[in-house]
Amino acid sequence: MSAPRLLEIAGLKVHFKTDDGWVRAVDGVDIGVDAGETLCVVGESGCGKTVTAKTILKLIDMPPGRIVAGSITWQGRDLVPMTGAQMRAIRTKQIGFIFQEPMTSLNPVYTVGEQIAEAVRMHEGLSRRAAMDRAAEMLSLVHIPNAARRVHDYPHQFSGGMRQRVMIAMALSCNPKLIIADEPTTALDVTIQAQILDLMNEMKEKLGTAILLITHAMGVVAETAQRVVVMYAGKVVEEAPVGPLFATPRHPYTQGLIRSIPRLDLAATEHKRLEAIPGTVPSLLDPPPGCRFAARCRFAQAECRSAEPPLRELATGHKVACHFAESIAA
Amino acid sequence: MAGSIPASATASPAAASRPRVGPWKEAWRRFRKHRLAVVSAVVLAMLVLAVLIGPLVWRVPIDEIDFTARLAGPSWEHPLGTDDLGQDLLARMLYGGRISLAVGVTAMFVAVGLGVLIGSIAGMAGGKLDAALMWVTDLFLSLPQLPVLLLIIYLFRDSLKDVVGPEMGVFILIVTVIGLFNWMPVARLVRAQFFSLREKEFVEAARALGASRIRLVVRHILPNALGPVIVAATIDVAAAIIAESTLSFLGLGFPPDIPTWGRLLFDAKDNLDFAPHWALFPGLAIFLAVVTINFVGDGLRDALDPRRVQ
Amino acid sequence: MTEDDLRQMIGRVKRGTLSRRGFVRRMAALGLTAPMATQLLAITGAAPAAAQSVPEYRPTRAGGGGPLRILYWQASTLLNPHFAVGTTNQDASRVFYEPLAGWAADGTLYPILAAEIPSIENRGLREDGREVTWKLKRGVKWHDGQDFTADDVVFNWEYAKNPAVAGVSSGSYRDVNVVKVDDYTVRVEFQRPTPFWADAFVASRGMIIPKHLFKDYNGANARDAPANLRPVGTSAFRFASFAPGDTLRAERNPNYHMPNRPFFDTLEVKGGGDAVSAARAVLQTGDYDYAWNLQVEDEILKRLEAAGRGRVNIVEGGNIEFVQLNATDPNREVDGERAHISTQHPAFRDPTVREAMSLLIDRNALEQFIYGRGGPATANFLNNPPRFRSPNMRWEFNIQKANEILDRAGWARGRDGIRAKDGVRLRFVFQTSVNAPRQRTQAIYKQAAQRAGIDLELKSVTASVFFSADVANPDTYTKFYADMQMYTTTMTQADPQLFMNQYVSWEISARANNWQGRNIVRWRNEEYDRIFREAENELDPVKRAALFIRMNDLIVGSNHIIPLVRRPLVSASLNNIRPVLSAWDNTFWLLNSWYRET
Amino acid sequence: MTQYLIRRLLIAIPSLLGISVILFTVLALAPGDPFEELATNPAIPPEVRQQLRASLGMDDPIHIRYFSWLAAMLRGEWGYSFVSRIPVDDLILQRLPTTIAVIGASQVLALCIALPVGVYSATRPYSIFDQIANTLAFIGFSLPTFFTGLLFILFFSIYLDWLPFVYNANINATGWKWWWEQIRQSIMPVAVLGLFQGAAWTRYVRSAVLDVIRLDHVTTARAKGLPESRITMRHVVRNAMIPVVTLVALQMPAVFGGAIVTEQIFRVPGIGSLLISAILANDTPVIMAVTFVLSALVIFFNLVADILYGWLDPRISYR
Repeated sequence: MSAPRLLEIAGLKVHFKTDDGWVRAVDGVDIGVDAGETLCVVGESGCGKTVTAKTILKLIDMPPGRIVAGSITWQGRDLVPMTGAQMRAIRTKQIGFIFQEPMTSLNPVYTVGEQIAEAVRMHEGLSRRAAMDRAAEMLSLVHIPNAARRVHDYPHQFSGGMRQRVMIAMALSCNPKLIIADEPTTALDVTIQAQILDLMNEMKEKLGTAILLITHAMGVVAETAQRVVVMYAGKVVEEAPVGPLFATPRHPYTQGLIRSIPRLDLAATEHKRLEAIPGTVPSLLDPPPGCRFAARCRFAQAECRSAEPPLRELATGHKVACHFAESIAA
Repeated sequence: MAGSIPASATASPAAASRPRVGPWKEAWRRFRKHRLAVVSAVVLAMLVLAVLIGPLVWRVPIDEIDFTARLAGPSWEHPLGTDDLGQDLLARMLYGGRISLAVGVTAMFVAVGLGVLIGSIAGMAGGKLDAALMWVTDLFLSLPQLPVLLLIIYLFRDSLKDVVGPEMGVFILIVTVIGLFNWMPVARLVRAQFFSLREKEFVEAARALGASRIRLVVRHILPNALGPVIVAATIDVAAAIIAESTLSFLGLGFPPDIPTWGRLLFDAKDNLDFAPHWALFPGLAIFLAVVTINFVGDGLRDALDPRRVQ
Repeated sequence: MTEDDLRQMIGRVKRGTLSRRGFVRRMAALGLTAPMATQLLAITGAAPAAAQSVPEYRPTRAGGGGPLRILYWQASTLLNPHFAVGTTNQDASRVFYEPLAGWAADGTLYPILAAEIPSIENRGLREDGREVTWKLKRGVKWHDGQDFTADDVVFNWEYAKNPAVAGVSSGSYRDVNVVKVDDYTVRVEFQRPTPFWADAFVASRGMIIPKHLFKDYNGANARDAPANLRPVGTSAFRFASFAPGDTLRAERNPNYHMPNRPFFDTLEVKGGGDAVSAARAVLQTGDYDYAWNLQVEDEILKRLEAAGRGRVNIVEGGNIEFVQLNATDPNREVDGERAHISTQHPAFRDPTVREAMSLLIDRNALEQFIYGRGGPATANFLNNPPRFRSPNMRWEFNIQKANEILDRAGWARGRDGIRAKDGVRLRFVFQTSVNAPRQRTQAIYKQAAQRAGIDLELKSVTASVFFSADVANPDTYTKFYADMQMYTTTMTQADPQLFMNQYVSWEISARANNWQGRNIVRWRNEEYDRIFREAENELDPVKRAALFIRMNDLIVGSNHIIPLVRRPLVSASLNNIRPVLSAWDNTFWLLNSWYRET
Repeated sequence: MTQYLIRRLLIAIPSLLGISVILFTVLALAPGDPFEELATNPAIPPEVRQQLRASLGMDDPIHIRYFSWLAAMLRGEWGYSFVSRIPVDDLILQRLPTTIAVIGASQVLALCIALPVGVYSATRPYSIFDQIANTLAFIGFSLPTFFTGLLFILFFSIYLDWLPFVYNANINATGWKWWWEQIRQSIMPVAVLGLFQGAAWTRYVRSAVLDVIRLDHVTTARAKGLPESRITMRHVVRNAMIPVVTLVALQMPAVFGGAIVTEQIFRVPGIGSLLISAILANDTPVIMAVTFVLSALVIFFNLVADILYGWLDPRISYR
């Protein structure tokens, strides 16, 4: 890889102390994001995707959380050892964050304009008036009607979808290079989801912002991603451009995911029951040795249960963490 | 867009790694973690035990006047010393403690009972009834406790005395009055809980399932309102014990020969600088009872309030 | 001591062969009180009391004494002497108003606004005791500069006796007639020979208020007079400020009518709190110079005195703490009235039971462990003035004897240990007001009674409820809806006439007189009634003293009244304060002569 | 908004009337007599007391007495105290400054303790500071005020002899000497009440802040790169203040009512001790006036609490 990537997470391990011991939520994750790219991280809930995302901006509570190992290099600088002050200069200024729950992510006692202006004034030192104008601009940018007036409204005067637009406006307010969106559409109903995803793509085109999208919906992945990373039980099991991932999924777990998507086109003709992946996610308290998907993998061999499969690059940009990836047919 | 991945539909038997933990076991586990609450629970238990068993073990009569042993400090013969009539303080503390604690707990039940009743009615009914009940609450908030107490004692003491005897008669009177003046905060609390819980989805869901109003209140809303009510209850016990001692401060409480902790403290306050033991022990007893009850309350609230995060 | 011995001694005083003090001391030994003895001398023409009856006033000039700070645990609420209900309000009024004369501690009359004390010699006093003529001091000014004349004195008489004013001092002025002789002389005429003539215009009920400020308020609007809260008097201190229920402040009266007085520049009387903290504020921390009426266990006072900053003053008086055994039955209702006069107490009608009750109270323990110097034990109801104190009464504490007489009288012990006879159980309700020493006394009495097979149920009632006159309230002491009760009755005059009317039959408290009667124990005795009437007109002091002694023996002998301890006035003052105190008058009766020893 | 206000005030009137009726009947039935000392003094003829009670209309039937009181009240005359014949409003106004000074100062002290300690310990849950603060808070409001009052007097006034324990309403010094004396004599009552109240409020503030600190919008604020102190003040505390402010507002009438026990121990001539002496003497006009003002304040501050709540939390609208 020539120029240093925008964001390079290498060997990241994040563990949480609970009454029953250390939960190894993220156990050695490598993810890279290039400028202007939309990377999707997909996986079941509890696979560590949200923890990874939040750890980038250190938004997780430490304690009980703790970064055990690994580095998060942002434009050549490692964020992990950074002090609070250094981290603050990056939050929203360089990396924006969109949360999952728009209903509760805005402070009910301040107007939306004030909340956006707060970030702008913090990072760009604008006067109160200029910051409010910027906030109004951002609101109109995210297609909120008569933004100049609504900038003075309170969060409870907006619908769920509108509030997510405000969150997006807030995240983009300082023209960041990367936006991390943690399941931005999960709390919204389907029609609004599409609008939000279109809006984010539009923003990407206009501002050239890279997007790291965390989701568990393969549909969202197909719709927006350029590259995809599949995570399972705290580890990355497959990474590939979106096309090859859907066409030729190498890892049995990815294959299972893709097969379990209800196919509208086939539903009318084949009447097949939906396929589900048997078994449940292993406990992250004391994860089994070897491949963590072994217990649920149809192709699991003895070796899978003993040696941990490394992430191997089978084709350009297409990596898989499975001993027998080559031999498994699509 | 496309369907999202359901968490695996079939839960296999191996999944339940942890033993099925009932809500009460869970509550006990969390309560155990609140160290001070556990310590307090033990101390409280010892206090209650001492007060109940004590008089059987320590057989010195409570009103044995012995002028030779006046205002004696703690000694083997009188572990907690004596008062100005030479009466043994340990015996009086044990006997009086039984009444003080009983007053505290019973008054709390009266207050909490009334409070929950009025609070839930106001909470559920709303509208006119709610306004009327809140007016009654305001009324009691502004009524001075003493004249009402004077009136009630004066009106009912003789009739009660014939029925249940002087000591029990006054006990019922005092508990009723203290209870009558401490239910308002609980009522307000429960009403506020009801207003917020009423809109919650799980209540509407229960209503959708055809739950009757009473069932809704008892099964669904009340348990959730339990946390703050318990805390209020513990504060009420403390307030009741202190109120009883304030009443003896004014000579309105129990007859003079019933040595409740409040009465002992009131009698001892003039000799504080010469016979500090006489005032310190009842004062400490009241403090110990009140602080342990409060800690236990705090522990209970943490244990029973699901939203409470470690 | 016969009548002629007495006359012979008076003669020697006249001839100067026996000093006045010697005569008074002999009279005291005989049982004649100091006040009465001096009155005796006055009637028979011996010279009036000289000024030595009060301690010597050393300061040589008025003022310069700085502040005098006094503490009352009961705050004064009113500054009009004629409405001053309790001693607190009387004392507060006495700071500003003065009577014609006051009672010194040794019972002698001390002239204040009067030029001299009336006596037979200076023709102030008529032989038949039906007239007294007061000569007033000249040149006395009210605080606002007006002259003090006989008109003021006569006005006070009209004001006090006016029923519309409903003044508390009306009792002393109702049946006398006051005539103005000239601007500085006033004559008081009695309907009948009055042995105790020094009542009107004397001491706490004799304070003179200015006519020019009260003449428009001599009626139903008496209570709205502005001067009630901003007094203008003749005393040594002028009004500065008054926060009722809290603090009263006064400053020195520069043109006061007595030389070199007062010593102090300002006076502050603070009220509120309780007796023990008042004692502490003087004896322990020295924040205040004088603390009033310390009804506190002597044990505590002794220990506070140990700090060495101040000392306790004990002044003998007539107040007595005693127990009453109800002569009527409080538990039976006769046409709606309990303790009705027609009923008899089922247990107390048996004299043995009464005698047992008197044997079961350990007065010695009360004096030694509860009241101390503030409560010397006594067997008599009437203890002061000394001449009226009966020598015949004895008290005894003997549980064993009580058990014996009860057994002999057939009061057998039931299974529960309580004695009973013909269905009557010796189980009594014993009530008193809320007050630490009294609660201790109840505890002591209960334990002793238990040992004799008698069960006492103790009851304590808040003072304002116990001493209330509210007709609807069952707990008042005048209703006496209990078997036994205990309280202190006060004797404000140096004469027992009014004090002993508590046991005459026409004063029995009943529904008819709204329970206002003073005979609360409902005890009737023809002989007592007869000799009480006799004493009212008996001029001869010796005979009158004997009558009162007989009355005391009758009531105490019946054991319906069990005197416990005398209650002298107890107060505390800093070591360098020289107060002038008297039990027969207000605390501030001679405030002008208080000073600080520098 | 104003329409809501008018409606609330209109509701207040009947409730005030209702309270006064009930209160008056309670007082009329309760025992006790303002002329207690009159009874014990033998020298005073009984008919004087009869006359006095009649002149003050104390023997008339209750409802007549109530309506005459109400009529006088509406005319602005609050009547005279039976005991001291002083106009009741003078009595109250005279004691108001002391009560507000001492009890008010203790409430301010309580807030100065509760807010910083509560917020600081909530932002560092289960830290050493938090545990110490929490335990001290528990101890603070478990100690009955009259016990701590006695201990303070014993320790500071008697053993160390630093502070006077008799409260003097009108000190005759001037300038700072006056202030110094005023402070010296109020330290103990203010401390006793302030610590007790402060302990109770610290716990309340801590739990209010704890409830807010875990909300999503706080993480949003952190994601905006705001410094921790700014997040705590603008986002956490600002929201947590809503329940706390309403609690403080509801507590205000207690400031007027005074702390009866503390005033008795330190002899502070406040409204509390006036009420006590009036109650024990059954001095109806004084009790009615004080409790009437008290209940008016209770209702007034309920309204203030609701308005504050609405002003602080935009989600509340006034219909």
